[in-house]
Amino acid sequence: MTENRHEALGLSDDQALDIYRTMLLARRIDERLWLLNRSGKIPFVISCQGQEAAQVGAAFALDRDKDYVLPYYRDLGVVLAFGMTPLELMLSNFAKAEDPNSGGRQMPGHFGQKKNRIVTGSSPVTTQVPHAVGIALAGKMEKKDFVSLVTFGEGSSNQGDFHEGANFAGVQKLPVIFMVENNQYAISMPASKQLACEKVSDRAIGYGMPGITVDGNDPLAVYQAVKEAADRARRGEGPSLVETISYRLTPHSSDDDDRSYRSKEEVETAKQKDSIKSFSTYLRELGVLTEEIEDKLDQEIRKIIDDATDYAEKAAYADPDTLFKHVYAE
Amino acid sequence: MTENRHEALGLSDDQALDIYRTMLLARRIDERLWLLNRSGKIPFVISCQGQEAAQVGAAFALDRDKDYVLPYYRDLGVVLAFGMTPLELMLSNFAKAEDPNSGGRQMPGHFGQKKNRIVTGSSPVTTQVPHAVGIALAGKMEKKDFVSLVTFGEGSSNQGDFHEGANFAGVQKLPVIFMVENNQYAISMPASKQLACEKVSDRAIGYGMPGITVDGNDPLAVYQAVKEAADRARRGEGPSLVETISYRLTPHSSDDDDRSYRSKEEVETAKQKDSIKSFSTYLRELGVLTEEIEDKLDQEIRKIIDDATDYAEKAAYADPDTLFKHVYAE
Amino acid sequence: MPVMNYIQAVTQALKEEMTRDEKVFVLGEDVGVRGGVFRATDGLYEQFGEARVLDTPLAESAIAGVGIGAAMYGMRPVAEMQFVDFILPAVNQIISEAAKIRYRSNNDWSCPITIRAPYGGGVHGALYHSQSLESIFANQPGLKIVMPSTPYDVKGLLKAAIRDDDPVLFFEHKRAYRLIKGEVPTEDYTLPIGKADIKREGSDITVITYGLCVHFALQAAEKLEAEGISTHVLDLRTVYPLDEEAIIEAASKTGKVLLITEDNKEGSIIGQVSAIIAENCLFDLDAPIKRLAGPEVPSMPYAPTLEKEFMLNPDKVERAIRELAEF
Amino acid sequence: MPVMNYIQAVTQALKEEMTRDEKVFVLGEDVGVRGGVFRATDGLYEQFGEARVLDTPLAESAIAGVGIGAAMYGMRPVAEMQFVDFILPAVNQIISEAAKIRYRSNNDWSCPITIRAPYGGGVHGALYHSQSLESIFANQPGLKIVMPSTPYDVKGLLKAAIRDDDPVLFFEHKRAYRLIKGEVPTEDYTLPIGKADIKREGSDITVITYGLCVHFALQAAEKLEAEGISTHVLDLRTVYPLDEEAIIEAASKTGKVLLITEDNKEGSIIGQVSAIIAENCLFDLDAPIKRLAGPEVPSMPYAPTLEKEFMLNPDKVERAIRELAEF
Ligand SMILES: Cc1ncc(C[n+]2csc(CCOP(=O)(O)OP(=O)(O)O)c2C)c(N)n1
Ligand SMILES: Cc1ncc(C[n+]2csc(CCOP(=O)(O)OP(=O)(O)O)c2C)c(N)n1
Ligand SMILES: [Mg+2]
Ligand SMILES: [Mg+2]
Repeated sequence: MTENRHEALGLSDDQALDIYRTMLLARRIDERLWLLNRSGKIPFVISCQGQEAAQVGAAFALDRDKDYVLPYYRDLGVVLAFGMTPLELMLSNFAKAEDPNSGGRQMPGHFGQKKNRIVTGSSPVTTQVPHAVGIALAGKMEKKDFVSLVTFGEGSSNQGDFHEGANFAGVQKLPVIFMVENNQYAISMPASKQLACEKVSDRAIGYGMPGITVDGNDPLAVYQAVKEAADRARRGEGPSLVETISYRLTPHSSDDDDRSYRSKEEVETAKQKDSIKSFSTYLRELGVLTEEIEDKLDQEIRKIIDDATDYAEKAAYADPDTLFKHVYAE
Repeated sequence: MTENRHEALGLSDDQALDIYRTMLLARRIDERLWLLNRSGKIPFVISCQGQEAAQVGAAFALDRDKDYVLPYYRDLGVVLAFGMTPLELMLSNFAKAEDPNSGGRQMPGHFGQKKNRIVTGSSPVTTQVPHAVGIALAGKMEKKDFVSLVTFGEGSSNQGDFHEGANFAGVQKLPVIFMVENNQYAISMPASKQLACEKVSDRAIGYGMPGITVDGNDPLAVYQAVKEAADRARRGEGPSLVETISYRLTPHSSDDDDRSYRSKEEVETAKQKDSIKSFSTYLRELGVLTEEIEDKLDQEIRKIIDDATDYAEKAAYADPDTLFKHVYAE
Repeated sequence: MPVMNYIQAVTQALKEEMTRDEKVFVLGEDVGVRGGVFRATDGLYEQFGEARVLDTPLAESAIAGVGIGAAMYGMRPVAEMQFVDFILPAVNQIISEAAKIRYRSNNDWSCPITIRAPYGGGVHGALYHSQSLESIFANQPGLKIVMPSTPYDVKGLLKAAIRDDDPVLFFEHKRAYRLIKGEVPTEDYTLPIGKADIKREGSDITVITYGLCVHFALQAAEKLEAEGISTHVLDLRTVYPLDEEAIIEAASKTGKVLLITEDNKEGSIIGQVSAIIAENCLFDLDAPIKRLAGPEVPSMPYAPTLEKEFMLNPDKVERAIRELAEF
Repeated sequence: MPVMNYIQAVTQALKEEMTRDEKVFVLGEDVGVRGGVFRATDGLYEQFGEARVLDTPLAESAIAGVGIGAAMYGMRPVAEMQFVDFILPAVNQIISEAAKIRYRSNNDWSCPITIRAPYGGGVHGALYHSQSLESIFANQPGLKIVMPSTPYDVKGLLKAAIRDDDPVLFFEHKRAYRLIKGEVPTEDYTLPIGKADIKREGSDITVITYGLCVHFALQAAEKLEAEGISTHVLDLRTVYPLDEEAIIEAASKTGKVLLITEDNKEGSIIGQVSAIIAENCLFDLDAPIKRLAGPEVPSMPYAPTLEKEFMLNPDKVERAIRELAEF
């Protein structure tokens, strides 16, 4: 019999189902984006596919009314969980004026929404790491008890900003969670050409913080690791490094052709471990999810996405005159 | 009875004495520089005092006819061992035209001398780390069997360039030795405010290389660690991280007043472990060093330094017209 | 002569130089197996092997810094920054190190590295895949910055950069990669770094520019010819240090000067060009020195309306030339 | 009004702002217990405690980046770079992040950080403790760069920088720290960022400059007064974005313009100033726009002969003004 793991973690059936729903929503939005791209309606997609479990598991382990997240471009699952709506995401993908992330100024995947404490991000990787540390520092100075979660790829963990930010947080014992979403590729480069360490979490000791590597296809394992890290952080015990292992199921982006550097078989094998399937199976085995619920979910999600797409497609682009706005405070 | 440790390492009595002589020479030059500074003859000093054992022990563990060193500003002991003469060092300190490091263009401590494979360095800390990796890469490409040794302070190990360089070397398994001269301060900041890790060598695992921490006041311990690292490197097994623990016996530089951030007692306590004394004692106990040899050494060194100082003081500054030279190849 | 596009000229130059000199090697993110995200290094991995076409970890300061180390040793590294926007983590290595190695060592050491990077907009790249960042480096003696406009210049200048004994930044307009085609000799040739090139002779208006804007200027000139406005087009090619002589000559020739850059105006290369003219041939001028540039906003947005508003194009150039002609 | 030196004005501005607003805090290397290597933060640690006067690890990208994060949250960090030369590892954080946060988020987020750094030569600092690096940042909309010349301006502008809702780079001339003294009101005041200031009225020659060179110009002007040459001195104070109006007015006033910077010439701030003049008031000019600057070498050497040759001084300025007067 399947063990009820979510209960052991203090998660109700509803919460577990909510995790699943958010993962599925992220996946379906992402799939729709590819369709829109391939039919010429949006110029660019960068995917979360394969990392939904890690993203949603992590986000649910936080206090979504209080904590800060500094997501990277794949973190559709994180921002959905933190309150960005599918419509807002579609507006961003269509680069429309109403996009709350940037008003259509940034590429999709460059998240930011102050009201949900989703901190604005850029393209150069890993710059968000010290920002997360600065936000945690500010929280500590103001005696708040929020934590900040910052995510990035395993390739990006080789940037100087990771090292400098992690060390700063370690010295100051700040409430930050560094989460490496190790999807085993940085564009064309397999992790073995990026990293000489066995695990990215091996780097934690160098910053005086605990490091842990968990299965990124298991939202509950990620939930648990991030929950523990958040608890530590709130207790004033400092930062943690969490590494989630999964696989990038799509090419790097819609501009990439991954057949030049990895085999179809490899991708197919990885798909066997798809968290959407495995978590669905888990929930079904426990009776939390049923055929009926799944159907309803599918319909509901399809409608949400259809509506969002329709609206976003028809929405207006920013007026050319707005180009000159918001360089400085007005 | 004192155990003969140098013999066990394959070092003859003469070699052991040579290590001592080089350490002593470095110390005496450094002391002279302070006198010259305090009497207004040279504008700036930055010291090796307290790190001579680590520097000379490391240099002697290399092949000084073949290997490359990328020293940092305190590495008087390294460059002496690699063939820079006391006269050349004095010329640099007086900023005279004949200074082989820079023709008087750079501050003292900015070493560089191509014929001795001492790679030119700058002031921004840690930039030399990736250079050492690049030199090792070039050697590997050309199927040479030299290694490169790069040194830097523990404070500097927090710069991104350390992380990026070390990881690059780890992935490519390059023959580089990263040596952190941990003197427990970065200007006014004690190591505890710089580092959250217990040892800087804890960072090695994050780059897939061995890391070791040794007593930086013991030239033989450092010799052994660096020798092993060099052997590994030459066998194609990749880089190593060596941390040497000692204490900065002087203020950060002649511009610093260390009484504002550490106690006299702390400095006095550290002086008890001065490697010049302890290695002298060791060699005397073994009969390798005698009163007579020590006296001769003292005289010899004093004369060398006197002569170098005289010459350097009288030597010419670079002609103002040379300011415009060597911006590009001519 | 075969016709090829701009990026093919990059690849050919690399291939020829790697064949000619064993010390030449390529390093960067995804440059090996993948052949580069724009495919500038296409085929090099297959031909020269992974030791000389090095896929590096994602760390630009190391890419520059490791390259600098290898160059100091005596190699001829060609480092690729995937987008010029991502050169910024390597600024310290480039300005503190590469630019100053010869000078600070009093000529004992040198640093013959080439750093290539695609720059420029008009490709839906948004803020961080569209920038022109040359002016960040254009105040650093010791560096040279080459920004070619045609496949012919690309091949000749990239080969010259690789053979240069000092560090060269080589910025390629990514919109030009597949848009701009031209004749490129199959044989070996180099072009002089530091020399501007007259891309069109004319007598009424002098346009001085570089990169993709050279083509905008040529297209506008073509159209204006019909109206009887004769435009002289000087392509800077090397934007640092500037070719003062050629600038002075071109400005004096017509007395009416339009300077163009895709970068935003203040602090851009063309400000320097203007200062040279204002200092050296003020009394030859018949009109104020005009500048046409991107707007003063941080970078080019993603939305097509905004990108279009930002980018220069032949029409905007044509208008500016006509205005100046009518002055 | 009390007389104090330039660095005391820095300290006083910091102290007053930290007292006024709890969100203001200081971070950097050795700024705490040590009070800064130049002692700019002297006494702050004692007064405000280590939480608000933060000694950071030796890592400039983190100092900037952590500051930026805190600023996005709503704090008012004042980050110190120990020397402007060491700001280079932080260029990516400053240009990719601080400068673009408001714009890229369409005004949702902002980044009110101040980054202070001592710059400039004449202190035996050699290549890496003497540079003027402002022009690296002077092409980045979203940033402001302030470089004051007097203690009065230091206090008023540093307070304005800290209260500014956008990132401000605040560069202090390290030779001025103890050399330049002046009256500074004890009360609270700010000066407008973006506004140049006439430091001396004159009618024959206009000198436009900033930082320590303002004093060289004033000294030279004083001497030349006796010879009947009347010099107008405009202090830019904010070098990015430039105060175009004030520049145009000052240049038009005399028709003979000398631009001065301690930086090397090509690519420096004064090139932009020249371009503004050449574009806007060409026909008011009676002489070419002259530039006086450091030589085109990577940085200032250590040897006194070489440092002297590099540095500007009142004599060199005087000669240049006289030459222009005689034109
Ligand atoms: C500083 C910088 N260099 C290069 C790039 C181009 N780039 C975008 S994503 C990427 C790979 C990132 O790999 P990883 O960190 O593993 O994240 P993943 O895409 O695999 O999720 C690269 C090289 C960039 N965005 N920023
Ligand atoms: C990038 C950079 N930032 C700041 C400085 C100023 N600085 C010079 S030495 C130093 C402390 C270095 O400490 P550590 O690395 O421990 O070496 P140590 O001086 O103790 O030998 C600092 C902050 C510098 N040279 N480079
Ligand atoms: Mg990855
Ligand atoms: Mg130290």
